[in-house]
Amino acid sequence: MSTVDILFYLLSAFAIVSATMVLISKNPIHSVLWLILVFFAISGHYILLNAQFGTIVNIIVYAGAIMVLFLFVIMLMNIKKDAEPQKQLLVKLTGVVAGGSLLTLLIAVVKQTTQIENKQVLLKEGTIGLILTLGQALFTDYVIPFEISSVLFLSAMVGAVIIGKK
Amino acid sequence: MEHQTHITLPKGSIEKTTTTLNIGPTHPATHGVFQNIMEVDGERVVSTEQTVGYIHRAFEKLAERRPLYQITPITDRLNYCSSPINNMGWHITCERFLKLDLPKRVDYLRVIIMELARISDHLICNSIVGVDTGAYTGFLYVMQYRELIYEIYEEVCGSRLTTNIGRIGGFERNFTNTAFTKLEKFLNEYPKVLKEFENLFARNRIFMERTKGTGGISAERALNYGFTGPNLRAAGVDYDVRVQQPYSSYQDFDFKVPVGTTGDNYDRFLVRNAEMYESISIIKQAYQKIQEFKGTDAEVYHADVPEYYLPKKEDVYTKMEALIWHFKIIMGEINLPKGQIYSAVEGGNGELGFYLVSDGGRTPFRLHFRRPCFIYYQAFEELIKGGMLSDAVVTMSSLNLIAGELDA
Amino acid sequence: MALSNETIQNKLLEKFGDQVLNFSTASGILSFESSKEINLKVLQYLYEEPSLAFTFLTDLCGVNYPDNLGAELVVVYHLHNFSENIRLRYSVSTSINETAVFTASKLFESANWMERETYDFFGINFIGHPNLKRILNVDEMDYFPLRKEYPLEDQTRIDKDDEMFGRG
Amino acid sequence: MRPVRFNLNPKEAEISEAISMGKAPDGVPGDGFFATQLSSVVGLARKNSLWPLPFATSCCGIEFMATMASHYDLSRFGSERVGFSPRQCDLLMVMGTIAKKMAPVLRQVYLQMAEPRWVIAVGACASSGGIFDTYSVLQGIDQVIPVDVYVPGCPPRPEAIIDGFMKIQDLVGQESIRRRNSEKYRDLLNSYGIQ
Amino acid sequence: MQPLTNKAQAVNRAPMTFWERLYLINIIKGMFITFSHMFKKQPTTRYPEEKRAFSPVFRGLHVLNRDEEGRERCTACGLCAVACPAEAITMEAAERQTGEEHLYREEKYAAKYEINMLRCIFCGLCEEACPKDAIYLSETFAPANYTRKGFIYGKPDLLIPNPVTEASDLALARGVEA
Amino acid sequence: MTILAFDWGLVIEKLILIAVVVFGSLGIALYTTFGERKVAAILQDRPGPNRAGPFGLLQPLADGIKLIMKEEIIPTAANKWLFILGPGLAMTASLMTCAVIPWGSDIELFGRKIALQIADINIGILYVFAVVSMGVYGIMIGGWASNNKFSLMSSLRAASQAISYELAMGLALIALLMTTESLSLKTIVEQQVQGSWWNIVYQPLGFLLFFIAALAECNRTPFDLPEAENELNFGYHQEYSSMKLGFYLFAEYINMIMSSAIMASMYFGGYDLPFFDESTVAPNIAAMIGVGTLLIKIVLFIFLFMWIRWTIPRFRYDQLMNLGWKTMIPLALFNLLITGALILANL
Amino acid sequence: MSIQYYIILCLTLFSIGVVGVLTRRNAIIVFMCIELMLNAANLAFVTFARINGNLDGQVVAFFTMVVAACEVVVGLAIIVTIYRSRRSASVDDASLLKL
Repeated sequence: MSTVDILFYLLSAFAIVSATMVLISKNPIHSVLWLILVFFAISGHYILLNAQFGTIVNIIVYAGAIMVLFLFVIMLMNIKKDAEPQKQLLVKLTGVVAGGSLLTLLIAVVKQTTQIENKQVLLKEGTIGLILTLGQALFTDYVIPFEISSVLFLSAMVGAVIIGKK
Repeated sequence: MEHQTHITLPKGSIEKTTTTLNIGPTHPATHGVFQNIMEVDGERVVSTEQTVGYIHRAFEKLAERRPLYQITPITDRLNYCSSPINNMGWHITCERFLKLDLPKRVDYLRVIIMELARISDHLICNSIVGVDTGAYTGFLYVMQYRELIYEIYEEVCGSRLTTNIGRIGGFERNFTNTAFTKLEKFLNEYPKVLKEFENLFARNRIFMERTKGTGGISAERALNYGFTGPNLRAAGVDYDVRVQQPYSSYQDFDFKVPVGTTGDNYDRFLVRNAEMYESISIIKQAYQKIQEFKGTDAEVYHADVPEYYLPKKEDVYTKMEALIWHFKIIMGEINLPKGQIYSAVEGGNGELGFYLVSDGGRTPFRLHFRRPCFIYYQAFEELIKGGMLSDAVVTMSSLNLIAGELDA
Repeated sequence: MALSNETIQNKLLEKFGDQVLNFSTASGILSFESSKEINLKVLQYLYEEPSLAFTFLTDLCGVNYPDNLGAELVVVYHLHNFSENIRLRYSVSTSINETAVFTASKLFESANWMERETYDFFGINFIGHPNLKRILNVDEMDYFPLRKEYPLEDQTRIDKDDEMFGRG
Repeated sequence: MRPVRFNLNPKEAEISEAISMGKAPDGVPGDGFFATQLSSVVGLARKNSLWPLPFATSCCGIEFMATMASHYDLSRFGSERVGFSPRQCDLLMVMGTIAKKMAPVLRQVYLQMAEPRWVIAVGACASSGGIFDTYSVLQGIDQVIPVDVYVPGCPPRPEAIIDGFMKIQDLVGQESIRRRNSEKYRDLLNSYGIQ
Repeated sequence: MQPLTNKAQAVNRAPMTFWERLYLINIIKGMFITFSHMFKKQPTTRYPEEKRAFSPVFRGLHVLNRDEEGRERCTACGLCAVACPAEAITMEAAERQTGEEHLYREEKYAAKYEINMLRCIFCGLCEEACPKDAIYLSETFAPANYTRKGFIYGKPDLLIPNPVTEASDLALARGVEA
Repeated sequence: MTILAFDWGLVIEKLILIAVVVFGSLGIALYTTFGERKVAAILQDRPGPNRAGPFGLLQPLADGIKLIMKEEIIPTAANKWLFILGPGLAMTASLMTCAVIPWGSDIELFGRKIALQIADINIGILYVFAVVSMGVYGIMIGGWASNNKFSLMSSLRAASQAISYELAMGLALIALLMTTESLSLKTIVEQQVQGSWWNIVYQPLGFLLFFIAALAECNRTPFDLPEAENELNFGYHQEYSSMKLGFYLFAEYINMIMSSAIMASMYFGGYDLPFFDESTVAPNIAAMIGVGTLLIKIVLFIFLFMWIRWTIPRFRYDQLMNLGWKTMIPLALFNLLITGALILANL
Repeated sequence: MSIQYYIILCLTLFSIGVVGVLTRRNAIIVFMCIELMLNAANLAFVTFARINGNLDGQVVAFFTMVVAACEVVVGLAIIVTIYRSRRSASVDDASLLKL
């Protein structure tokens, strides 16, 4: 196994374990912290995929801003460990079974697709993740979606303020 | 000062939206010791309940067991930032009660001491407002000059803070030349430093925004709450005991009574600042008047009242009559006249009143102190309601709450 | 119109007749008494009558005269008229067994704590007070320390004679 | 006129009498060279970094301000970081009258402090009640918490406060790092009902 | 409310000017003030090394006076104990025996004279109360101690040096350079 | 796939560099605490700590040893793991920034060309932002885990303050990045070394905004609301004792050092010593002079931080928010527009 | 490294998110699980971008983040509003669709 393989497995295991912990933590604050770890693992994957800008934006936006917001809201509400009423065991079990079935189904589908079967992911090479190229793509080919998304941002901000003012 | 609380619950909700915050008794903002149990909604103060009495020392009961001269050390510990005013206030009460007349020079010396005390009181309060808004340095600049005031006290009475200065009928000893030299030094240097202190704060936008419009009270409410002193003057009422009921020859001096308009923290800060300048001018006038006394007049430092003022030590050692008076005074064997008196002076915090009831015994039958702090602290809730937590802290310090005086 | 002690006395006598009594002037302050039932009426009259306008309650305190049987406890009000610059002392007395006196805290906000203090020290029960409980002493205290019958010193103190205090 | 200016016999403080000196009991072999060296280095460090918690209730608190201020400057001893959080402080400076109402609070603050902790009672009121021998005043804080150094005076001059502070420094410098575990110290705390 | 006196003077509460609104000007002004203090002489008394002289009337530790022949002046009249608001002075009187005239000046003397410095508030009333020129306060402040019993000052701690036998100490106590 | 074929020399070199930088920063932080106390003292007419060692120089060591030897208290009501995690996170986040700071120009040692920068990544300044945005977790988690109302309020203050001022900081910086056209700190510094002016000349308003935002991000006066000792009683680290407290205190000073280093690099030419021709001396000496220059710039900035702290009062919470959202961000946008317009006009 | 592994990883994370949405009642945790799902999708996009050698996938991921940020802002505002009136962050309590 090459270093990259090892890193891949490590990060993946890390991501999956953390994601599971998000699910089973009783304390919402713990969930938030585990989720931050998931994001870090995914950012690690981005590095392996040579998407540097993706990595850093993922950390700044998700870990640095969105999760702070989550943490802030949880602290603001001061939700205690046992405040959340637990769903019945049966409901939980159904949920897990449904999720598991979905996973099995999807994996089966992926296994059957032949198009991607032997495609290798080229790692740590090329220039496609660099800010230069990404910026050029964003501001030429994707300039309209980019502008639309900024409008979306603005409207979300206004919306949040209006909801919050109520 | 109507602030809206920003969370409104729908009608019928029984949920509590506020947090209970316990400020004190050892919280740094309370300086002395009182407790504020605040209901805060986020950072906004919804209500507060003050608990006092954490250093209640039973002064009034203690005073019933002490002859008059032994009460002076107790009054030291009322408002310990300006103990000489308390000492003098007590002596003036006794003198009024015993109908003693004092020579002018004693009055002027007292004025000097009292105004120095007022400066030291105000400068602590104002610099603590600075500290509570987060700027510590200005505090240390003016504190250096409080030290100079203390040196003057020390020169006169031998102690710094709890001065026990003066006696019924005058001073225990004449002012030395060193004391006057130090006074001159103070008068020369302090205005500059005060100006510097003012420059650090008064027109700084951060400070202005922190203090303007916070902790305000209208003149009517202030009167109803029994405010006096700088806090009342900040609300726009020019009530000053020194002007209304002059004691210790205050009528001989020319000074202004600074008043504010809104009674907020900024006004209180400015009024105290302006009063310090006025005090300096009073001291200068008094010092000038003292220098006009010549010959034996310049040596007078007490009234000639053998019943109440201790005879000279040399006489005690040698003369029988003096020794008898000495014994009588010290043993507290002189019966007081029957009657009662209320007498007030302008303390650092406002009208400091002494209500003395005598049944003809050797000690006061009842002595009640009108402690300005105690009376206006109850307005605290009204002052800070709807404001932010930070405002409450600044308001607390700008009211100049002295725990010793508050709890007595 | 300068307000003088005589004017005040006359006005009060006019209004309340012989219910107000014992007028005297000591050190320039007019003092008088009344029965405790009308204390609020007197205070309100002094407050609201425009020519008197004693709108400032300087001080409120209690005094204990153990020898005055039936009137052991006295509540003393010091009032002040700022614009005329004149002070007034007014007192009501009550028996130590029946200590109810009407509260002045509706008229003067400042009376609130002063009455609590008086209750704390003398056990005078101010009727209608919004929050009459001990203020300076601990809530558990079971006596009223400033009454003359109680000692000054700490009774629970064990080391009074201890040589630690230099009296050994 | 005074006959003399100075009293030549101010009482010397005997450090061996300090209540919380945690000496190793006799018969127990010494700590060995290394531990002794460590102990002295730690003592040296601690004594130069005593962060005070000013439990200032009245007049003495004002003199403490003067001690902190430019004229006397307690920071020279490395202790200008006054904290009001008991967790962070090493030295509880009780300054001023402690009324009976306040005593439980004081005790609570003491309990919240992290070891090693020292207590200095500044002024007559805190040390012995001073002139306030009344029903509401605690006659000396050593009724509720152990006190290491008493500073007399009402209030003590800044010099006297610094003098008391240096006494504490001497004490801290000589105390073993095992202070907390020493028998004597545990007995002392037990006598105050502190486990 | 109408003014009560003709001495009222409103404080300067002008609204912020444009420049003051910018924060910076006044902040920089303030920073220059603090900066100028870097070059000021520090008023600090570095206490254990430097000592500030107290005033001649400073109220510190007590002393008990002797007369020129070295006899104790105190006659145990108890006035100081009465005058003491803190009740810190304890004394026991004793009759002077024959042969003790060189020790005590009066017929009565204090066999035991203790001051509890921990209780003492240094108000100076004892000095004032003394009719026999016996007790004085000194310029020495009371030192701190580890134990309470370190504050009980007995006669040996309080008496000034005997001018006959300990003249050099007396000079020291008088502050005269030896 | 040549990843396994490491350049082992590079690894060792970087490890040594990391060690030097980390321990160097810790040492500087240690002495910054001392510096803070001395500066405060001198500004306030007093001598400051001077009794531990000569001139008090051993003071920080004394503090350090004392903190280590102090009892660890974890309040019973606290969340144990998070309580420990908080200071650790704060410390890590503040130390991570130093990875991208160019401490000097390249030196040659043992025949190798060694860059005095741990990692010259092409998104350097974004990395700094990512790390800075992590820094607030330390405070938030620690404050929340203490289970103390004051700490909680402090955490909330810290969180909202950090988010608001990060925005202004980023916007102020984007204007600079538009002129430099690079995100790499090394490139930005090199541009200033080679160019005639430092970036402060082109971006005075941007620098001012960045500086104010940096004050806020470091929780320094006038933005020290999270630990406002008179209101919240030291806020988030109120319940901490011993070395965990030390970590929080350290983190604050390391943050200060790092933001000073970044400001020096971005706006004040980094290791560039003006009016000095590097080619006149040996490259290694020139690099060392560069390191010294940067350190001096950092010290000056730290002094500025302290000077401000000991002069002015602090804001109130709502005023802080107003300043951030209603003044700083519009100004930063305005600066951005002006810069953009100028760049367009020049072209 | 085969692409299948990446896709399986994405699917696993996605499914964990799904399970979370189905089983948890706390609206904030549900929200976080949705974020997890979005991130899993992002990872897939970036991976595909990598295989195809163009930037489209990364751009989509970028836009996803924008949308996610908007969603969080509005969503949290709604949760806080509901919490204020109901004192509960449970999704079941919000089923009445009124405040």
